[in-house]
Amino acid sequence: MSDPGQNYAAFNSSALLDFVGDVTDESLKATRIKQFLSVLAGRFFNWAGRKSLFTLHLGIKCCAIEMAASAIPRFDAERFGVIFRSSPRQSDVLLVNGPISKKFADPVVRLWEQMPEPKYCIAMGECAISGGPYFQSYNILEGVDTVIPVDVYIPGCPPRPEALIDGFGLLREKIIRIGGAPGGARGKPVIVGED
Amino acid sequence: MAQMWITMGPQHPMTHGLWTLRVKVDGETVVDAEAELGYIHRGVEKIAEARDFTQVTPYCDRLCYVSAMTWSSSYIYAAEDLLEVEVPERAEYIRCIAAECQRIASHLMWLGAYGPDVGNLTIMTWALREREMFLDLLQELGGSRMHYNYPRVGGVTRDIPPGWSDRLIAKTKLFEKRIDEYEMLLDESTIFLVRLQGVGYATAEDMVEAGVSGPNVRASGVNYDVRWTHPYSVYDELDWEPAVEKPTSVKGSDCYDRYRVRMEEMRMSCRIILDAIEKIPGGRNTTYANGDEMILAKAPTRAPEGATGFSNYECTRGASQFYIQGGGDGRGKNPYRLSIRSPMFITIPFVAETMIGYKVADIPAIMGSFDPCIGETDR
Amino acid sequence: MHISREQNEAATAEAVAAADAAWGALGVTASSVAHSSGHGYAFLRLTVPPAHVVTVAKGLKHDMGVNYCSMITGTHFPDGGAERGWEVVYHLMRQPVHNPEPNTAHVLVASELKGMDLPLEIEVVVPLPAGDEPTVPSVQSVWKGADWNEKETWDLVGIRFDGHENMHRVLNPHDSPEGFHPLQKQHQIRYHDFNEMYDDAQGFVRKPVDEGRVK
Amino acid sequence: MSGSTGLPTINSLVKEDLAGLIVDLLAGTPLEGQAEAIAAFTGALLTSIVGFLAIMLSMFMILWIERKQLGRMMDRRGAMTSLRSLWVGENGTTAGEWWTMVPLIGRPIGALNRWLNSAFGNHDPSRPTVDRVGNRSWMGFAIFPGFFQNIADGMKFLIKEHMVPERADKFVFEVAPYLVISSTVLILGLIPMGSGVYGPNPELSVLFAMAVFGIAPIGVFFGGWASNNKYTLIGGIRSAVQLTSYEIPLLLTVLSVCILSGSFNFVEVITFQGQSGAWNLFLLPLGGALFLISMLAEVERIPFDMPEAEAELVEGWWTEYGGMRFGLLFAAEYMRTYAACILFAHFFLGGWHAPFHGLWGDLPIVGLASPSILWVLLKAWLVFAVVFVWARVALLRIRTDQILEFGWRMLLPLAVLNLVLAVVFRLFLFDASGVVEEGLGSAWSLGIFAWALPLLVTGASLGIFAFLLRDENKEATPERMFHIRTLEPAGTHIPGTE
Repeated sequence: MSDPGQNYAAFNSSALLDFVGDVTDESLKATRIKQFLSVLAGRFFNWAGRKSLFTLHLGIKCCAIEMAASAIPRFDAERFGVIFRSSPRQSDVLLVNGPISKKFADPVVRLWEQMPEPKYCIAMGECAISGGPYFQSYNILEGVDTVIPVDVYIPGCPPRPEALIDGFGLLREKIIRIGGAPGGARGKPVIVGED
Repeated sequence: MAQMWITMGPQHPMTHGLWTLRVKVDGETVVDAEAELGYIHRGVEKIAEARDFTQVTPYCDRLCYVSAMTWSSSYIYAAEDLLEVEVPERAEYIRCIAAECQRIASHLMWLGAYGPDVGNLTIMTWALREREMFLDLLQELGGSRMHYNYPRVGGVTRDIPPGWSDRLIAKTKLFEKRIDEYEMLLDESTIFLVRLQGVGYATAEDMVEAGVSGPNVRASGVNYDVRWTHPYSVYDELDWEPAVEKPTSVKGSDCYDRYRVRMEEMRMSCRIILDAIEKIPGGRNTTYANGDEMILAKAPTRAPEGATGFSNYECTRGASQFYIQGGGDGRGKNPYRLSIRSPMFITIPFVAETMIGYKVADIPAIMGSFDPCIGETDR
Repeated sequence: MHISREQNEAATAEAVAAADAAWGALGVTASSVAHSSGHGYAFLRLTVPPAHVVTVAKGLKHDMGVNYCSMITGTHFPDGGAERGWEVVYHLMRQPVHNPEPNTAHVLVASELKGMDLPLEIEVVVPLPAGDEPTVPSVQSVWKGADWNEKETWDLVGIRFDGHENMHRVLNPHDSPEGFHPLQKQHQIRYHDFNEMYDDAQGFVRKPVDEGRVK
Repeated sequence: MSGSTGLPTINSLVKEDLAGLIVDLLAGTPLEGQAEAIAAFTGALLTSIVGFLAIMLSMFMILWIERKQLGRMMDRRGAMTSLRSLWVGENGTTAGEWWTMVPLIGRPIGALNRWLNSAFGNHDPSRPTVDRVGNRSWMGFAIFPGFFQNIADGMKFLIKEHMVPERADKFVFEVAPYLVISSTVLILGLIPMGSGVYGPNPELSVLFAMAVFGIAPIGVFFGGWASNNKYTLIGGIRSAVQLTSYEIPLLLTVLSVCILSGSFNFVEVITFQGQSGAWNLFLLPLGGALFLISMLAEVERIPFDMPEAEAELVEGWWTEYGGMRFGLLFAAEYMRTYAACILFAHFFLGGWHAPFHGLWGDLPIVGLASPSILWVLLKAWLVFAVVFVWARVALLRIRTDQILEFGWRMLLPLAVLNLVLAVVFRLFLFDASGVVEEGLGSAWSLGIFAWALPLLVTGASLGIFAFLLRDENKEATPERMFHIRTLEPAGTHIPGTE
């Protein structure tokens, strides 16, 4: 009972669950069904994870307008499961669409940490990649990857909505490879437009 | 219930950008509010001191990402004042048309962002759908969707492409009908009127005293517009008048007035475009080569020591002003000091005061009605 | 519809005469200068010694109807000599704006405007002596719009405004080092090297968890 | 639908054939004495499962309708996710030879995957973006494009990390979603899904269902308070205020329906509509409108979505919920919406009765060709698409004080009026002899013809509606007509300053 948040039931249900889980685990392992199931279920969850990319509704600068434009009739990113949510708790993708100033570096890291795993970060536009036109500025970080690990880079100033949709496509391809791997084992970042 | 401070932002759907509004609420009523800026301060004024006059233009495009054309034009007028350049008439006409296209696109972006603020997503998709039409037109001029880098010191980069004027006229006339469609969706809805009317009062004199300008002041029944008090382009030759809304209360304009004035301003921009494209010198169906003297005048690259340039320009959100002191590094090739006056930088603290006394649910309605843009605010 | 050039010149000339009469004895010089872009409209340029800024501001506000403070620019001249080490330029506007009656619009017609109702641009130049602490009296109490303009000028340039209430940083982070005003000329555009930037007081140290995974 | 046509229905299958089978099987065993009870229990269990499955499986239909309808009205295409990429991969990148990891049947799956890939897969990988943006990547066919988006969303929430804010009240934070979800599912258990397709059928089932409907606001308030976040706190309080104030007109409207039908039981209300000759909507159009409006508020959808007002309260009271907790809350909201639609179908649209079934329902083949579950679902979907989604597209969000004002000053008097109408109809205009088991009932005939009263009421209501709908000339009256009629207009009152 060290953590009151975990055990609020009067009886210790976790021990029972552990026991049942162990028995089931052994039996599944013995019949090789476990491997069978994990491959199939893994595929299924992978599909679900990559088809449903909820994006944090975070508008920093110019690219935020293109992010909005990608949701309108002409481009309509919702076709590909890209839906914008306002709360970081319900988002999968942090779309950094602008320069990170010193004042915003702390909040953006906090937003990233508020998002539940598995989560992905897309750096959209030159400012988020390297500081862009403001690389010399006294108040701008040299890219968001100095504070957050980035999965996909979308160059452009700003990138067109097509490029953004392509970036989400590349992120999905990457999710096929890495799955929902939390933390490490994320692999190299992908760059849109790179041959 | 005790009073409490709520921090809205920097990541918040209401903010239309990256800033923080701290409101003190008593239940649902706002008692105190203050704005916190600087989340995307990029130091453009400092960077510009290491760029020559042509290189500054892209930074001015990126000052306000919703109305790039007007901001770079504003800078160009200041640079021309500094460098003493005479601009060809045709270039002025093209700049005027491009700026009005940009004004429509910017107001459409505002309308699209205002819809979710008051709870309607449909108007967002509709407004941004029509915005694409004007972005396409501007893209043909400048080559990019958002940051055109189109005006040059002494004129414009390229002439209008062949067939562009026909497309412009067709799209403008189509768009005039689409404005009626928006009004059918919004003005006919009692909920829209109930949400906006009687909310967010501000009088004209208060706004001018606090430094607010542009459509927000014109919504309170005053037709003060830089385009006719200090005509800068060809606005003195065109048939137009500033859009004004009559406020119904002695307390000044409310959110609905500010909504109406922007809708009327889009109509007025259509009128300016249709008038200007017919009056353009050299004909609307001719295309001059790049650098032709009809569209681009020779401009010096070095500013005289001690000279200053100033421009006062009616941007989409108010008067944007540039003040340049010449003679910096590179013996006059760079601005020594570039100072930018952003209309929203002064408006946002004023809006924060305006909210006091209204409900929490009115915050996005009031804030959105002033059309904040944080790119120009933080510079 | 638009303000004609004659009206503009008449208004500027009248303002120059009024300014000369009112503050000529205080060392204020007034002149009418024309822009070279646009339609070449003229504006009023005043050069004011720092001691008389508030006097001139109050006169402009109450006697000449200047109701709009649009921009305050501070400039650092490290080699400008002892008299002009710093300079503060106020851009003010006269806007003929009055509250209309309810349900009517106060539509201004250019041909009917005259005298103090004509729109006018005013540039007030205040040269400050060289030194570490350039100080100018605050006009916050005269124009409400000067409030955030002065905050910004102090934040970016480091000009002190005497009598300004509630001065704080608006664009730079609140925890910027004391005395860091980026638009002063002794600062390079980016004077940090790369590592310094992330280790300085207000910067952010690279997170250990990201070590080796980024860049 | 009567089961007298000779062909088996779900009802007759379960209640008669299965019961007989169980009784036969148990004959001679020690359980023979309880065989009847066991048969009844098994029948009830099976029908409950059928009804429940019908609702749960068609839940995705509701979400799909919303996505597609919303997309069409906003001039977008809407979600397009299909199951295809589960096997084929994303365009440009195939899913790889993952099947080699599957023991035993890996090779057949591999062959199937290769065939799928060549038949529907990545035809032109050189231009993936152009195809995606132009929506031309749909080689082959897609079933219900976008239908599987919601499955993907739900599955994804399953694998998301579960986060509890550090300063939250952890126990209440964890319990609140279950309060919302379990009460929502409980409503669905009580609602009959077809003629004879219902498990429990208590005498006062309407009352019980409405009582259960009122549990969720407590969970909402708990969740909003326990998250230790100011947005969720305000959202929770708003939700509590709004839901409690709209319960009253809602219950009064339901009461009027029950008075009209003479019963507090779902099945009897529906049967009465089928036998008396007219659906309640045509007798109480005002009641139908009131029910829909207060239900919109109860399920917190636009224009009454103040508790989740995106613009000012980020995501409202569920801002801090992520992962599967959020997924379940999201599903619970749509379940409540769905339950509201089905309730409307039951109370006002004749439940599982086909339109004009009194005229043609007895024809043997036709009567059977329209299964009762399908009619309920169709009506519910129609109500959802026409009322709930359309309102979301066309309307805006109302402010909290305006919501309350609307509820107390307009809906409540109208609900009382509606109740009076129902009492008058039932007491003075009802002809008990017109209730017939088969054929066209004539309970509301007024002695003239079968549909006299419904036609009269509907015509009068449409006339009043058209009168109220006429365009006012807003230019003619310069003073604003649309100020909220509170004692202190907005912006004039600041607490703590008097």
